[in-house]
Amino acid sequence: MITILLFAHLQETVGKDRIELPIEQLTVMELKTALKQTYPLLELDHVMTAVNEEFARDNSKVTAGDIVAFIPPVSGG
Amino acid sequence: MITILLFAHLQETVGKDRIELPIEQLTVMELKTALKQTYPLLELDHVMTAVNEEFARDNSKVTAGDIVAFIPPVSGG
Amino acid sequence: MSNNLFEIVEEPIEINAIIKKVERREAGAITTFIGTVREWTRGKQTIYLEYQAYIPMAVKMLAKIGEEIGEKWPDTKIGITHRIGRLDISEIAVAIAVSSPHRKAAYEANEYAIERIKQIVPIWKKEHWSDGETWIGDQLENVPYESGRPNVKDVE
Amino acid sequence: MSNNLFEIVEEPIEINAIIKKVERREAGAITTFIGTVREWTRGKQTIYLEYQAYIPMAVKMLAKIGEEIGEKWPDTKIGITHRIGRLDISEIAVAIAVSSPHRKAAYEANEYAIERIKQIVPIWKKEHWSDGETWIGDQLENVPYESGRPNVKDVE
Repeated sequence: MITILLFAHLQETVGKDRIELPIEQLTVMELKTALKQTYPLLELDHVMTAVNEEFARDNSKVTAGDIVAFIPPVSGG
Repeated sequence: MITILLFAHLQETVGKDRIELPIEQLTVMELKTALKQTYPLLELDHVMTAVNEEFARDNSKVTAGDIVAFIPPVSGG
Repeated sequence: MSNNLFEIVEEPIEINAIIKKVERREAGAITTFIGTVREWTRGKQTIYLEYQAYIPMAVKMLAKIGEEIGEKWPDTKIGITHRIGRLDISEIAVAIAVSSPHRKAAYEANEYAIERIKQIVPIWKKEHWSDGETWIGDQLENVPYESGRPNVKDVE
Repeated sequence: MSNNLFEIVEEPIEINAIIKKVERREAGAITTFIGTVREWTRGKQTIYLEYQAYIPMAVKMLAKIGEEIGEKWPDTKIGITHRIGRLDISEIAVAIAVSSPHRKAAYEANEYAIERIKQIVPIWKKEHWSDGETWIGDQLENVPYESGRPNVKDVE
Protein backbone atom coordinates (compact mmCIF):
# COMPACT_ATOMS: atom_id res chain seq x y z
CA MET A 1 0.00 0.00 0.00
CA ILE A 2 1.27 3.48 -0.90
CA THR A 3 -0.22 6.52 0.82
CA ILE A 4 -0.57 9.74 -1.18
CA LEU A 5 -1.13 13.04 0.62
CA LEU A 6 -2.79 15.98 -1.10
CA PHE A 7 -2.74 19.62 -0.04
CA ALA A 8 -4.17 23.00 -1.00
CA HIS A 9 -5.94 23.07 -4.38
CA LEU A 10 -4.93 19.46 -5.15
CA GLN A 11 -6.91 18.40 -2.11
CA GLU A 12 -9.90 20.43 -3.23
CA THR A 13 -9.72 19.12 -6.77
CA VAL A 14 -9.74 15.49 -5.64
CA GLY A 15 -12.14 16.10 -2.76
CA LYS A 16 -9.99 14.29 -0.20
CA ASP A 17 -6.64 14.72 1.52
CA ARG A 18 -5.27 11.23 1.02
CA ILE A 19 -5.41 8.36 -1.45
CA GLU A 20 -4.23 4.82 -0.76
CA LEU A 21 -3.08 2.67 -3.65
CA PRO A 22 -2.37 -1.09 -3.40
CA ILE A 23 0.94 -0.94 -5.25
CA GLU A 24 4.26 -2.64 -4.44
CA GLN A 25 6.73 -0.40 -6.22
CA LEU A 26 6.93 2.25 -8.94
CA THR A 27 8.60 5.57 -9.70
CA VAL A 28 7.24 9.00 -8.80
CA MET A 29 6.65 9.61 -12.50
CA GLU A 30 4.69 6.37 -12.88
CA LEU A 31 2.64 7.23 -9.82
CA LYS A 32 1.76 10.62 -11.26
CA THR A 33 0.71 9.03 -14.55
CA ALA A 34 -1.47 6.53 -12.71
CA LEU A 35 -3.17 9.22 -10.67
CA LYS A 36 -3.88 11.39 -13.71
CA GLN A 37 -5.86 8.53 -15.20
CA THR A 38 -8.25 8.61 -12.26
CA TYR A 39 -8.26 12.25 -11.13
CA PRO A 40 -8.27 15.65 -12.91
CA LEU A 41 -4.76 16.44 -11.70
CA LEU A 42 -2.96 17.68 -14.81
CA GLU A 43 -0.69 19.92 -12.72
CA LEU A 44 0.88 16.85 -11.10
CA ASP A 45 3.52 17.05 -13.83
CA HIS A 46 4.61 20.33 -12.36
CA VAL A 47 4.44 20.07 -8.58
CA MET A 48 7.22 18.85 -6.35
CA THR A 49 7.00 15.47 -4.71
CA ALA A 50 8.10 14.38 -1.26
CA VAL A 51 8.64 10.75 -0.34
CA ASN A 52 8.65 10.16 3.41
CA GLU A 53 8.99 13.91 4.06
CA GLU A 54 12.00 14.46 1.80
CA PHE A 55 11.85 16.09 -1.62
CA ALA A 56 12.18 13.46 -4.36
CA ARG A 57 12.70 13.41 -8.13
CA ASP A 58 10.46 11.96 -10.81
CA ASN A 59 12.71 8.94 -11.17
CA SER A 60 12.79 8.22 -7.41
CA LYS A 61 11.41 4.85 -6.36
CA VAL A 62 8.28 4.58 -4.25
CA THR A 63 7.74 1.32 -2.35
CA ALA A 64 4.82 -0.10 -0.38
CA GLY A 65 4.70 1.62 3.02
CA ASP A 66 6.01 4.93 1.69
CA ILE A 67 4.14 8.18 2.14
CA VAL A 68 4.12 10.34 -0.95
CA ALA A 69 3.10 13.98 -0.76
CA PHE A 70 2.57 16.28 -3.68
CA ILE A 71 3.83 19.75 -2.85
CA PRO A 72 2.38 22.58 -4.93
CA PRO A 73 4.41 25.80 -4.90
CA VAL A 74 4.49 26.78 -1.25
CA SER A 75 3.29 30.10 0.12
CA GLY A 76 4.12 30.19 3.81
CA GLY A 77 5.36 33.26 5.59
CA MET B 1 24.65 83.30 30.78
CA ILE B 2 25.58 80.30 28.64
CA THR B 3 24.90 76.79 29.94
CA ILE B 4 27.36 74.04 29.05
CA LEU B 5 26.36 70.39 29.44
CA LEU B 6 28.92 67.64 29.90
CA PHE B 7 28.46 63.91 29.43
CA ALA B 8 30.31 60.63 29.81
CA HIS B 9 34.05 60.97 30.49
CA LEU B 10 33.92 64.76 30.03
CA GLN B 11 31.55 64.91 32.98
CA GLU B 12 33.85 62.73 35.05
CA THR B 13 36.92 64.75 34.11
CA VAL B 14 35.33 68.02 35.18
CA GLY B 15 33.49 66.50 38.13
CA LYS B 16 30.14 68.05 37.24
CA ASP B 17 27.52 67.77 34.52
CA ARG B 18 27.03 71.45 33.78
CA ILE B 19 28.95 74.71 33.76
CA GLU B 20 27.40 78.18 33.58
CA LEU B 21 29.43 81.01 32.07
CA PRO B 22 28.39 84.69 32.24
CA ILE B 23 29.10 85.38 28.57
CA GLU B 24 27.02 87.35 26.04
CA GLN B 25 28.23 85.90 22.76
CA LEU B 26 31.11 83.93 21.26
CA THR B 27 31.76 81.10 18.81
CA VAL B 28 31.87 77.42 19.67
CA MET B 29 35.62 77.48 19.01
CA GLU B 30 36.11 80.41 21.38
CA LEU B 31 34.04 78.67 24.02
CA LYS B 32 36.16 75.53 23.76
CA THR B 33 39.33 77.61 24.11
CA ALA B 34 37.94 79.35 27.17
CA LEU B 35 36.99 76.07 28.82
CA LYS B 36 40.35 74.48 28.16
CA GLN B 37 41.99 77.29 30.17
CA THR B 38 40.02 76.23 33.24
CA TYR B 39 39.51 72.49 32.84
CA PRO B 40 41.66 69.55 31.67
CA LEU B 41 39.53 69.07 28.57
CA LEU B 42 42.03 68.74 25.76
CA GLU B 43 39.70 66.47 23.80
CA LEU B 44 37.21 69.33 23.40
CA ASP B 45 38.95 70.07 20.09
CA HIS B 46 37.72 66.75 18.87
CA VAL B 47 34.20 66.24 20.17
CA MET B 48 31.05 67.38 18.43
CA THR B 49 29.08 70.28 19.78
CA ALA B 50 25.34 70.80 19.98
CA VAL B 51 23.76 74.22 20.46
CA ASN B 52 20.18 74.04 21.67
CA GLU B 53 20.01 70.34 20.79
CA GLU B 54 21.24 70.67 17.21
CA PHE B 55 24.72 69.77 16.04
CA ALA B 56 26.78 72.93 15.46
CA ARG B 57 30.13 73.78 13.86
CA ASP B 58 33.15 75.40 15.48
CA ASN B 59 32.31 78.74 13.88
CA SER B 60 28.65 78.68 15.02
CA LYS B 61 27.61 81.56 17.29
CA VAL B 62 26.61 80.94 20.88
CA THR B 63 24.51 83.61 22.60
CA ALA B 64 23.40 84.18 26.18
CA GLY B 65 20.52 81.82 26.95
CA ASP B 66 21.85 79.07 24.68
CA ILE B 67 22.51 75.57 25.91
CA VAL B 68 25.74 74.10 24.59
CA ALA B 69 26.41 70.38 24.88
CA PHE B 70 29.67 68.65 24.08
CA ILE B 71 29.00 65.31 22.45
CA PRO B 72 31.83 62.76 22.64
CA PRO B 73 31.62 59.93 20.12
CA VAL B 74 28.32 58.26 20.91
CA SER B 75 27.89 54.61 21.77
CA GLY B 76 24.20 53.94 22.04
CA GLY B 77 22.55 50.80 20.78
CA MET C 1 4.30 26.93 22.98
CA SER C 2 7.01 24.40 23.70
CA ASN C 3 10.76 24.85 23.79
CA ASN C 4 11.24 23.49 20.29
CA LEU C 5 13.07 25.92 18.06
CA PHE C 6 11.01 24.95 15.00
CA GLU C 7 7.28 24.70 15.32
CA ILE C 8 3.99 24.64 13.47
CA VAL C 9 1.21 25.75 15.81
CA GLU C 10 -2.52 26.36 15.66
CA GLU C 11 -2.78 28.82 18.54
CA PRO C 12 -1.78 32.52 18.38
CA ILE C 13 1.96 33.18 18.32
CA GLU C 14 3.53 34.92 21.32
CA ILE C 15 6.53 36.84 20.08
CA ASN C 16 8.15 37.04 23.50
CA ALA C 17 8.13 33.26 23.76
CA ILE C 18 10.09 32.96 20.49
CA ILE C 19 12.59 35.59 21.61
CA LYS C 20 13.11 33.75 24.90
CA LYS C 21 14.13 30.62 23.01
CA VAL C 22 17.11 32.31 21.35
CA GLU C 23 18.30 34.58 24.17
CA ARG C 24 21.89 33.94 25.25
CA ARG C 25 24.25 35.84 27.49
CA GLU C 26 26.85 36.02 24.73
CA ALA C 27 24.35 37.45 22.20
CA GLY C 28 24.02 41.22 22.06
CA ALA C 29 21.63 41.35 19.11
CA ILE C 30 18.29 39.72 18.47
CA THR C 31 16.35 40.37 15.28
CA THR C 32 12.79 39.23 14.80
CA PHE C 33 10.62 39.02 11.75
CA ILE C 34 6.87 38.97 12.24
CA GLY C 35 4.71 38.19 9.25
CA THR C 36 1.14 39.34 9.82
CA VAL C 37 -2.02 39.04 7.76
CA ARG C 38 -2.20 42.13 5.57
CA GLU C 39 -5.59 43.56 4.75
CA TRP C 40 -4.72 45.10 1.38
CA THR C 41 -2.67 43.61 -1.47
CA ARG C 42 -2.51 45.60 -4.68
CA GLY C 43 -5.95 47.05 -4.04
CA LYS C 44 -7.60 43.75 -3.12
CA GLN C 45 -9.05 43.34 0.35
CA THR C 46 -8.34 40.23 2.38
CA ILE C 47 -11.01 39.16 4.86
CA TYR C 48 -9.00 36.33 6.40
CA LEU C 49 -6.39 33.73 5.51
CA GLU C 50 -6.29 30.01 5.89
CA TYR C 51 -2.94 28.27 6.23
CA GLN C 52 -2.45 24.57 5.66
CA ALA C 53 0.77 22.64 6.24
CA TYR C 54 2.19 19.20 5.72
CA ILE C 55 3.13 19.41 9.37
CA PRO C 56 5.87 16.81 9.96
CA MET C 57 7.68 17.78 6.77
CA ALA C 58 7.24 21.49 7.48
CA VAL C 59 8.90 21.09 10.88
CA LYS C 60 11.72 19.13 9.22
CA MET C 61 12.22 21.83 6.61
CA LEU C 62 12.26 24.59 9.25
CA ALA C 63 14.96 22.63 11.06
CA LYS C 64 16.85 22.27 7.77
CA ILE C 65 16.77 26.06 7.37
CA GLY C 66 18.16 26.27 10.91
CA GLU C 67 21.02 23.96 9.89
CA GLU C 68 21.78 25.99 6.79
CA ILE C 69 21.93 29.12 8.92
CA GLY C 70 24.18 27.42 11.44
CA GLU C 71 26.63 26.77 8.61
CA LYS C 72 26.46 30.25 7.09
CA TRP C 73 26.37 32.24 10.36
CA PRO C 74 27.94 29.93 12.96
CA ASP C 75 27.41 32.16 15.99
CA THR C 76 23.67 32.59 15.56
CA LYS C 77 20.75 30.82 17.18
CA ILE C 78 17.39 30.80 15.42
CA GLY C 79 13.81 29.92 16.30
CA ILE C 80 10.91 29.82 13.84
CA THR C 81 7.23 29.32 14.55
CA HIS C 82 4.58 29.22 11.83
CA ARG C 83 0.89 29.21 12.57
CA ILE C 84 -1.73 27.38 10.52
CA GLY C 85 -5.52 27.42 10.40
CA ARG C 86 -7.67 30.52 10.08
CA LEU C 87 -5.95 33.86 10.67
CA ASP C 88 -7.62 37.24 10.77
CA ILE C 89 -6.17 40.59 9.72
CA SER C 90 -3.08 41.59 11.76
CA GLU C 91 -2.66 38.17 13.32
CA ILE C 92 0.84 36.70 13.28
CA ALA C 93 1.40 33.96 10.69
CA VAL C 94 5.12 33.50 11.20
CA ALA C 95 7.72 34.68 13.68
CA ILE C 96 11.47 34.30 13.31
CA ALA C 97 13.97 35.25 16.00
CA VAL C 98 17.73 35.20 15.56
CA SER C 99 20.26 35.98 18.27
CA SER C 100 23.88 36.71 17.55
CA PRO C 101 26.86 38.35 19.25
CA HIS C 102 26.83 40.98 16.51
CA ARG C 103 23.93 42.51 14.65
CA LYS C 104 24.92 42.07 11.01
CA ALA C 105 24.59 38.30 11.18
CA ALA C 106 21.29 38.60 13.05
CA TYR C 107 19.77 40.63 10.21
CA GLU C 108 21.22 38.51 7.43
CA ALA C 109 20.28 35.16 8.92
CA ASN C 110 16.76 36.38 9.67
CA GLU C 111 16.14 37.55 6.13
CA TYR C 112 17.63 34.33 4.75
CA ALA C 113 15.19 32.35 6.90
CA ILE C 114 12.05 34.02 5.57
CA GLU C 115 13.26 33.67 1.98
CA ARG C 116 13.89 29.96 2.49
CA ILE C 117 10.54 29.44 4.21
CA LYS C 118 8.88 30.72 1.07
CA GLN C 119 10.92 28.26 -1.01
CA ILE C 120 11.00 24.92 0.75
CA VAL C 121 8.56 24.71 3.66
CA PRO C 122 5.32 22.92 2.71
CA ILE C 123 2.83 25.52 3.92
CA TRP C 124 0.11 26.96 1.74
CA LYS C 125 -2.14 29.89 2.22
CA LYS C 126 -5.59 30.49 0.88
CA GLU C 127 -6.65 34.09 0.59
CA HIS C 128 -10.26 34.80 1.36
CA TRP C 129 -10.78 38.06 -0.49
CA SER C 130 -13.80 40.29 -0.27
CA ASP C 131 -14.68 38.91 -3.73
CA GLY C 132 -13.65 35.26 -3.69
CA GLU C 133 -10.94 32.89 -2.58
CA THR C 134 -7.59 31.74 -3.97
CA TRP C 135 -4.83 29.35 -3.00
CA ILE C 136 -1.68 31.43 -3.29
CA GLY C 137 0.91 29.47 -5.17
CA ASP C 138 3.92 31.54 -5.98
CA GLN C 139 6.70 31.04 -3.46
CA LEU C 140 7.76 34.64 -3.51
CA GLU C 141 4.24 35.99 -3.33
CA ASN C 142 4.63 38.09 -6.41
CA VAL C 143 2.03 36.38 -8.56
CA PRO C 144 -1.19 35.35 -6.91
CA TYR C 145 -3.00 32.98 -9.21
CA GLU C 146 -5.99 34.45 -10.94
CA SER C 147 -8.07 31.29 -10.71
CA GLY C 148 -8.32 28.87 -7.84
CA ARG C 149 -5.53 26.81 -9.36
CA PRO C 150 -1.90 27.66 -9.93
CA ASN C 151 -0.48 28.06 -13.36
CA VAL C 152 1.56 24.95 -13.86
CA LYS C 153 5.26 25.47 -13.70
CA ASP C 154 8.23 23.29 -13.11
CA VAL C 155 9.56 23.85 -9.66
CA GLU C 156 12.25 21.21 -9.70
CA MET D 1 5.66 53.21 28.11
CA SER D 2 3.80 55.92 26.27
CA ASN D 3 2.58 56.03 22.70
CA ASN D 4 5.50 58.13 21.53
CA LEU D 5 7.35 56.50 18.67
CA PHE D 6 10.73 57.75 19.89
CA GLU D 7 11.61 57.40 23.54
CA ILE D 8 14.38 57.33 26.08
CA VAL D 9 13.26 55.40 29.14
CA GLU D 10 14.69 54.29 32.45
CA GLU D 11 12.44 51.28 33.05
CA PRO D 12 12.79 47.87 31.33
CA ILE D 13 11.74 47.80 27.66
CA GLU D 14 8.68 45.74 26.73
CA ILE D 15 9.16 44.55 23.17
CA ASN D 16 5.45 43.91 22.61
CA ALA D 17 4.68 47.52 23.47
CA ILE D 18 7.06 48.74 20.75
CA ILE D 19 5.59 46.35 18.20
CA LYS D 20 2.08 47.55 19.05
CA LYS D 21 3.07 51.11 18.18
CA VAL D 22 3.90 50.24 14.57
CA GLU D 23 1.21 47.64 13.82
CA ARG D 24 -1.04 48.57 10.91
CA ARG D 25 -3.64 46.62 8.96
CA GLU D 26 -1.85 47.38 5.70
CA ALA D 27 1.51 46.15 7.00
CA GLY D 28 2.31 42.47 6.51
CA ALA D 29 5.85 42.59 7.86
CA ILE D 30 7.29 43.82 11.13
CA THR D 31 10.99 43.55 11.89
CA THR D 32 12.43 44.23 15.30
CA PHE D 33 15.94 44.72 16.50
CA ILE D 34 16.68 44.13 20.15
CA GLY D 35 20.05 45.18 21.47
CA THR D 36 20.85 43.43 24.74
CA VAL D 37 23.73 43.65 27.16
CA ARG D 38 26.29 41.09 26.07
CA GLU D 39 28.36 39.36 28.71
CA TRP D 40 31.46 38.66 26.63
CA THR D 41 33.24 40.97 24.19
CA ARG D 42 36.48 39.72 22.70
CA GLY D 43 37.23 37.68 25.80
CA LYS D 44 36.40 40.46 28.28
CA GLN D 45 33.56 39.94 30.73
CA THR D 46 30.98 42.66 31.28
CA ILE D 47 29.38 42.81 34.72
CA TYR D 48 26.86 45.52 33.85
CA LEU D 49 26.48 48.61 31.66
CA GLU D 50 25.56 52.15 32.43
CA TYR D 51 23.92 54.25 29.72
CA GLN D 52 23.75 58.02 29.85
CA ALA D 53 21.90 60.24 27.38
CA TYR D 54 21.44 63.88 26.58
CA ILE D 55 17.76 63.07 26.74
CA PRO D 56 15.94 65.88 24.87
CA MET D 57 18.47 65.85 22.04
CA ALA D 58 18.50 62.05 21.92
CA VAL D 59 14.72 62.01 21.44
CA LYS D 60 15.08 64.65 18.72
CA MET D 61 17.76 62.62 16.93
CA LEU D 62 15.68 59.44 17.12
CA ALA D 63 12.82 61.37 15.51
CA LYS D 64 15.24 62.65 12.86
CA ILE D 65 16.20 59.05 12.06
CA GLY D 66 12.48 58.35 11.74
CA GLU D 67 12.16 61.19 9.25
CA GLU D 68 15.12 59.95 7.22
CA ILE D 69 13.53 56.52 7.08
CA GLY D 70 10.19 57.99 6.04
CA GLU D 71 11.96 59.54 3.06
CA LYS D 72 13.93 56.45 2.09
CA TRP D 73 11.20 53.87 2.72
CA PRO D 74 7.93 55.81 2.47
CA ASP D 75 5.57 52.97 3.40
CA THR D 76 7.24 52.10 6.68
CA LYS D 77 6.41 53.06 10.24
CA ILE D 78 9.13 52.95 12.88
CA GLY D 79 9.33 53.09 16.65
CA ILE D 80 12.56 53.26 18.67
CA THR D 81 13.01 53.06 22.43
CA HIS D 82 16.39 53.31 24.13
CA ARG D 83 16.88 52.63 27.80
CA ILE D 84 19.39 54.44 30.03
CA GLY D 85 20.73 53.86 33.51
CA ARG D 86 22.16 50.63 34.82
CA LEU D 87 21.53 47.52 32.73
CA ASP D 88 22.46 43.97 33.64
CA ILE D 89 23.46 41.15 31.30
CA SER D 90 20.72 40.21 28.80
CA GLU D 91 18.61 43.30 29.54
CA ILE D 92 17.33 45.23 26.55
CA ALA D 93 19.17 48.49 25.83
CA VAL D 94 17.43 49.38 22.59
CA ALA D 95 14.43 48.12 20.64
CA ILE D 96 13.53 49.12 17.10
CA ALA D 97 10.34 48.01 15.36
CA VAL D 98 9.53 48.70 11.71
CA SER D 99 6.31 47.78 9.98
CA SER D 100 5.92 47.74 6.22
CA PRO D 101 3.61 46.24 3.62
CA HIS D 102 6.57 44.22 2.33
CA ARG D 103 9.45 42.69 4.19
CA LYS D 104 12.47 44.00 2.28
CA ALA D 105 11.87 47.58 3.41
CA ALA D 106 11.24 46.43 6.98
CA TYR D 107 14.67 44.81 7.17
CA GLU D 108 16.49 47.63 5.42
CA ALA D 109 14.92 50.44 7.42
CA ASN D 110 15.53 48.60 10.67
CA GLU D 111 19.22 48.09 9.99
CA TYR D 112 19.56 51.69 8.85
CA ALA D 113 18.04 52.84 12.14
CA ILE D 114 20.54 51.02 14.36
CA GLU D 115 23.46 52.25 12.25
CA ARG D 116 22.25 55.84 12.56
CA ILE D 117 21.64 55.50 16.30
CA LYS D 118 25.31 54.64 16.67
CA GLN D 119 26.24 57.74 14.65
CA ILE D 120 24.07 60.63 15.76
CA VAL D 121 22.12 59.89 18.93
CA PRO D 122 23.79 61.34 22.05
CA ILE D 123 23.83 58.23 24.21
CA TRP D 124 26.95 56.86 25.84
CA LYS D 125 27.65 53.59 27.49
CA LYS D 126 30.10 52.78 30.22
CA GLU D 127 31.24 49.20 30.41
CA HIS D 128 31.78 47.84 33.87
CA TRP D 129 34.15 44.97 33.17
CA SER D 130 35.24 42.33 35.61
CA ASP D 131 38.56 44.22 35.70
CA GLY D 132 37.67 47.92 35.50
CA GLU D 133 35.40 50.39 33.76
CA THR D 134 35.47 52.24 30.43
CA TRP D 135 33.34 54.74 28.62
CA ILE D 136 32.88 53.25 25.16
CA GLY D 137 33.57 55.91 22.59
CA ASP D 138 33.66 54.50 19.12
CA GLN D 139 30.32 54.87 17.37
CA LEU D 140 30.55 51.55 15.63
CA GLU D 141 31.72 49.70 18.72
CA ASN D 142 34.80 48.36 17.04
CA VAL D 143 37.38 50.10 19.18
CA PRO D 144 36.72 50.31 22.89
CA TYR D 145 39.11 52.81 24.39
CA GLU D 146 41.90 51.34 26.44
CA SER D 147 41.87 54.04 29.07
CA GLY D 148 38.91 55.78 30.65
CA ARG D 149 39.15 58.50 28.02
CA PRO D 150 38.64 58.26 24.30
CA ASN D 151 41.46 58.68 21.90
CA VAL D 152 40.85 62.09 20.45
CA LYS D 153 39.60 62.06 16.92
CA ASP D 154 37.79 64.50 14.73
CA VAL D 155 34.21 63.46 14.35
CA GLU D 156 33.03 66.43 12.33
